[in-house]
Amino acid sequence: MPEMNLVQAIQNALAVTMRADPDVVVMGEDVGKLGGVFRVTQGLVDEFGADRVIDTPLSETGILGTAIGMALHGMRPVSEIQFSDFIYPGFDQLVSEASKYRYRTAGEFHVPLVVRTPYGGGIRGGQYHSQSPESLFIHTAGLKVVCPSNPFDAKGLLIASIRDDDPVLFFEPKRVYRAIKMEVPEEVYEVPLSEAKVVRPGGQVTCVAWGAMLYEAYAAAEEAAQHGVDVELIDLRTLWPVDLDAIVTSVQKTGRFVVVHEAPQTCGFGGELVARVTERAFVHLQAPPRRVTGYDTPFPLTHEREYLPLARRILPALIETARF
Amino acid sequence: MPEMNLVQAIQNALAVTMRADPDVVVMGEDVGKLGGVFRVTQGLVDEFGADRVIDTPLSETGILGTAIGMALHGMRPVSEIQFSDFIYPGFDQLVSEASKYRYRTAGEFHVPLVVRTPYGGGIRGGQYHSQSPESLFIHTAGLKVVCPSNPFDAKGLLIASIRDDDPVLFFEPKRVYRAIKMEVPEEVYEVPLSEAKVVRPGGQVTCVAWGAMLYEAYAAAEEAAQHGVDVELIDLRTLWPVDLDAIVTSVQKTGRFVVVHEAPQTCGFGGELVARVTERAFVHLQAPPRRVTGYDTPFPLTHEREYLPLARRILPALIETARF
Amino acid sequence: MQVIRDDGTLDPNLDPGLSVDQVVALYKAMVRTRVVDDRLERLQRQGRIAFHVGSLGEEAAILGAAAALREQDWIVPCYREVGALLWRGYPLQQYVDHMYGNAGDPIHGRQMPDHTFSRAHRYLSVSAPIGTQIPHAVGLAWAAKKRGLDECVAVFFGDGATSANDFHAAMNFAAVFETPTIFLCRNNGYAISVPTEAQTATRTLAEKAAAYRMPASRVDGNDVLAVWRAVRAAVVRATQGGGPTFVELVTYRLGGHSTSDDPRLYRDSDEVDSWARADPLPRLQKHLEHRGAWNEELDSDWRKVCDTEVRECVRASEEKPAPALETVFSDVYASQPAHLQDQQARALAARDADREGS
Amino acid sequence: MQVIRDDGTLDPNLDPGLSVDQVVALYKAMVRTRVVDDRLERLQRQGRIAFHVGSLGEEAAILGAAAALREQDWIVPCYREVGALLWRGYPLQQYVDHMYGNAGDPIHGRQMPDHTFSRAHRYLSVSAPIGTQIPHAVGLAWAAKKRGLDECVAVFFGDGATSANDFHAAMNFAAVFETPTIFLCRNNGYAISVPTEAQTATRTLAEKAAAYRMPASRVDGNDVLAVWRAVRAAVVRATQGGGPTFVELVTYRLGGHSTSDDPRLYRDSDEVDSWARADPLPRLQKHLEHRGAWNEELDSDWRKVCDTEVRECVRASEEKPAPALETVFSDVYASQPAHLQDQQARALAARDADREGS
Ligand SMILES: Cc1ncc(C[n+]2csc(CCOP(=O)(O)OP(=O)(O)O)c2C)c(N)n1
Ligand SMILES: Cc1ncc(C[n+]2csc(CCOP(=O)(O)OP(=O)(O)O)c2C)c(N)n1
Ligand SMILES: [Mg+2]
Ligand SMILES: [Mg+2]
Repeated sequence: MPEMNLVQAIQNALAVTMRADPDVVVMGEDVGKLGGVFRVTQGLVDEFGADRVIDTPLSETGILGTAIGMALHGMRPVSEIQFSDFIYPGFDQLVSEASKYRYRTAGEFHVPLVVRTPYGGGIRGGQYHSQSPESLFIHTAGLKVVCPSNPFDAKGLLIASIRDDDPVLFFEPKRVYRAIKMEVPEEVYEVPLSEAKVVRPGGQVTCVAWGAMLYEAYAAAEEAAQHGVDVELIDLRTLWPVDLDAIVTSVQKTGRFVVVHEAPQTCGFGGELVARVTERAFVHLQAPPRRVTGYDTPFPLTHEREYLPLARRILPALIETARF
Repeated sequence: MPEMNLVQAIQNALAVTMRADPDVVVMGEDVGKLGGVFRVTQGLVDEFGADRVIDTPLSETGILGTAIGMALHGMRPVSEIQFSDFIYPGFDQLVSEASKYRYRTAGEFHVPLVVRTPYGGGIRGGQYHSQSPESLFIHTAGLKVVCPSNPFDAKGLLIASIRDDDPVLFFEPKRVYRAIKMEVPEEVYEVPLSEAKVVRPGGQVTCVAWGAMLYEAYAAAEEAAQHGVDVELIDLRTLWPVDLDAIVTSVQKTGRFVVVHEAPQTCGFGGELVARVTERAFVHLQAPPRRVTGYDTPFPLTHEREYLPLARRILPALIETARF
Repeated sequence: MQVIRDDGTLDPNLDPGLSVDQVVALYKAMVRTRVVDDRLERLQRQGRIAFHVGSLGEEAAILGAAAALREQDWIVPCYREVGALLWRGYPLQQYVDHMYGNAGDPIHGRQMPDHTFSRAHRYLSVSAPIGTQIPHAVGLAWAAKKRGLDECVAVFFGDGATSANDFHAAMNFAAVFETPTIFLCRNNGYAISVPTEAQTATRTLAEKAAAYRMPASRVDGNDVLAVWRAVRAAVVRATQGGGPTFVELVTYRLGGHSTSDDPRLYRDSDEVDSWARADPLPRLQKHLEHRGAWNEELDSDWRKVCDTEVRECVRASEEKPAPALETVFSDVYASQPAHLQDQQARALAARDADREGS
Repeated sequence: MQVIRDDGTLDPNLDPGLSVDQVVALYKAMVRTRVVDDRLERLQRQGRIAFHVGSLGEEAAILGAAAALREQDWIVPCYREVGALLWRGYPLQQYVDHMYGNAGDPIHGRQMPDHTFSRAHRYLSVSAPIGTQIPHAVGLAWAAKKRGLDECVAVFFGDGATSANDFHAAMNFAAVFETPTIFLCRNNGYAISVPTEAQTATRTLAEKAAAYRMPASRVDGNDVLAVWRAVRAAVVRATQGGGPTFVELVTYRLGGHSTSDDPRLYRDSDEVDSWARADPLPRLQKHLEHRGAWNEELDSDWRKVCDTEVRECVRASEEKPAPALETVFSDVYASQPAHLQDQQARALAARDADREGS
């Protein structure tokens, strides 16, 4: 089985899906000859041509709005937004249209659209090349939100997202793009949406993370073990609709809950998970749920490693929660 | 003292501020001759002229983007977005620009902009004339979010918002516009931002609400009293930065917390409040915090009274929480 | 451009050559649309429906365009074009049920009145946000082109929509990718209270097409044959690979923006009166009489037929119950996720508890 | 439009009549900009700074425009116009400190390199999202007009930005409200890898102004005097109440989009070479030599001066520490709210714990 990094796995997922289904097209800024600013679509235009790998004008409204039109006709467009920080000019099309089309036509029309976009910090991108806007889309009924942490999941989740009949926001942890390699099957396979995965079983504290921060949480969990704290780490993989049962089952066992994300804390997804865990597992909670997140400021540059919830900030939260 | 409804109080706040400060202008779709679709700006163009009460082309991007430019010059524009459901085409200007300008210029430039917009359901507006998008803006560092529930607060909060040096989203509960009247002073006065108000003292359950739902929570609280449940009701007034101390102080007393809002539950502001209350007052909590909110669907029409968290849905939550 | 002369004769150089039957059918559809409009307006006044947004005075622009399209072509509506949907055979009863948001409403009372759609009639879904449908029309046409289908897509929008983000993006994409899209701009003089002169500094809206190097035409939108001619020309160009066309339909909104509006606040009656003299219905009627294909008697008979039809539908609609509460929680996703199953269960329980309560 | 002929003489009908000293000053500023650019590019290659976005080949468009503006006029930048800021006297040391995001950076390392601003120099803040600055320029000009000030506002943006929402809204508002705004479109041939021909179906970008009925001109953006002439004309119109102007500056991005780009992936060297022959610096140099105001020796001396200056700044910048961690938590609001006080306290504690740890 070939080894692939995240970029290669996503590229491969696009290629195998496009070979299998002529209705799948890729569109966005610089996705053609350049292969995207992160080279995720590199080579696709050579294999599939400019009609299926489309360099668009500089308009997120156009990239998303016309893709919705294609999807309404029955195609399965995969739109790339160059950085998730730049999704806002097309926000209206996702929040007012893609998310509500099925509902307002009682299923007569639906929007099988995938929006791929790199998110998160750690590449010295500062304010506008580091954001994690997932909670804005989780708040919007009708959208699905996916965020893989590794190449194998990325390929399987992307294929599942493209085949899914509802609009999916597919957030790619740009910090992980070339950071890790693993074996990824050449053939087509799916990793089902809305299934979380326990990546480190443990009994004392439940920790939930996704994307790039999963590795930080993992490192913190390993280090916590040195301090005698046994952490169960869950990779959410799909953020919405969330696999709440997986989280609640774990918390019922551990009685303790820590959630980690890069986005600012306030009205981030972590708050929603804390609320749901508290509602569903109140009697099991032996310590206050904790959030280790980005701060409620714009994303800084020089101090990005202080801003990010890296292992060194997660570790004390795990230990304090375990010892509460 | 004259009696005013919410529309009149806001109109009056705009008039007295515009008389006092030539840098205050009102701009938006149909705010001139028509006086806005809810008549909030009625008469202003006659007193202040079309240069200060500006009917704009149909572009929220333009309404917000050019207002930011005016604010950068030192003016204090008050932009109206006809319905908060239509703020998304201008979302980028608020989230990428207004919110970050002070930070990215270390205070050399700032954006004293107020965005007035009617929000919420209950007027048979269906999917696109009923939304409550406050949490999207609360998640965005650098923005302030205000939501008055009555005419007196509305005038004082709007004046405070216009005088505030940071961008303020001013959400007006359209369902309350003409529903209640109260005495409102003619002169200029401020209701300070970020100060919540206990509108009904009580000892057993802390209930937080704002805007139109405050009345539903109040009705539910009164009815709960019949069942021997004594509710302390807090009107948040400013949603962000929130007066968390007021909430936590109350919860430390009652040990019980219920939050009410119209917006969909998931990643709504209620989840954030539950998380913060749980973090700050865990040891005092004697029951799981409860959220009574809109459902995670688009806003329906025929069944809007079932969708909204009206008193009949709040009451059982209060009683169950008290008796947990 | 004008085809029907004031005396009811046609400009021989511009006559699109429709048969008498075709023109009569068009006229009848325009009258039917207006009769339905009128009835719905009354129902709203009487508080029997919540809202209505009509097409009084714009029937020629809407029906002329609809008639010029082929069966396989798509219509992407703004919100005043139900006449085009009815022209395609959409059941009036279903429309009236939708106006009532009752159990017969195809979308279970999920949207405000006049938010229609029909896949069977190749008519996309009306959405309140201005302009959002325009890029959909481009994507739809682009898909048809990619799939090698002989379809083109006509999208309606107003003068106000030309200021929207989506208009700019859609026009640019259509021109760059040469999609078979027909941009139908109903310039009815107003965006609620804002006159077209305040919406843009240009003298016409057709001028805007120059920014995208898109062919454009500007026609008398109250002259149904002029509209037909311009739109059919655009269809021909689109299907011959000539790409998109912009058509400005110059018309006037004789009524209020919607039943919520009070136009007296922002325009005077003289203006309305002068435009009332350009009402598309009498103009077409005159032409038909000139052709000997119509008269007063036929006219009043047809109006009665239409009025009876709509009254019947109203009666039926008012007997139908509200949609089931469950419909609030379905169709958010292809299948209902756990959190919506929970919320539905709680909503039903609350409703039942309530019933016992009262 | 072209003013400087290939032989270095000026077209007498178009000569804007700048004094030799003025032109020499312009030339020196262009050279200085390029030398600074070049140094920063090397620093990025060496991994000493994270990123740089330069103006190689576009100096005439940027400096010519800056020179044509008056002191009281505002500049609203895209991100390649630091040359214009330096022209106005912004300290080079401060710019280099910003490139390093060190304690000397006016914004404490909060943004990526090249995100400059200065109220003192009437230069708004660079923002990464394409196009968002364009409506700001309109609002700024509108405010100046409302406040009765003799100011106009020039806004820079690229060819790609003409496809953005904000361009459309800004052009429309400027034209409708006749704001003293000058739209400076640097058509440098590419939006990263997308050529202007793929960005729009129009042959020129100036054509787009027609959609707003805005006067437009199109000039050789590598001819600094042609740029000066066109922009000064726009300033005169704006200050005489003539409203906005659109100026297309036809130039070419000789370098990569930024230090993160690899242009070989999407354009061939012949194209670059042919444009290199239209490099604005040699063209102006030739003109100055023709005027007897410049020679090789002066040139190399001046380049040395500029290079030494920037090297000095770099040395100083590299000695400065990182900004204080506290700066992450200030300037979010006018005064720091409780939740940010908490977060700052926790961040400082974590940092200290860490230090002990290691
Ligand atoms: C994005 C957005 N902003 C504002 C509104 C409120 N609104 C509804 S209709 C309308 C005017 C539309 O005018 P026009 O495009 O000319 O269409 P017409 O109603 O005249 O047919 C406005 C401002 C909206 N629906 N969407
Ligand atoms: C809204 C938005 N979308 C995408 C990007 C990514 N991006 C940065 S620069 C750029 C190209 C800009 O091209 P142009 O406007 O011609 O300016 P130039 O760089 O050529 O000066 C793109 C697509 C962005 N910054 N903002
Ligand atoms: Mg109109
Ligand atoms: Mg460019």
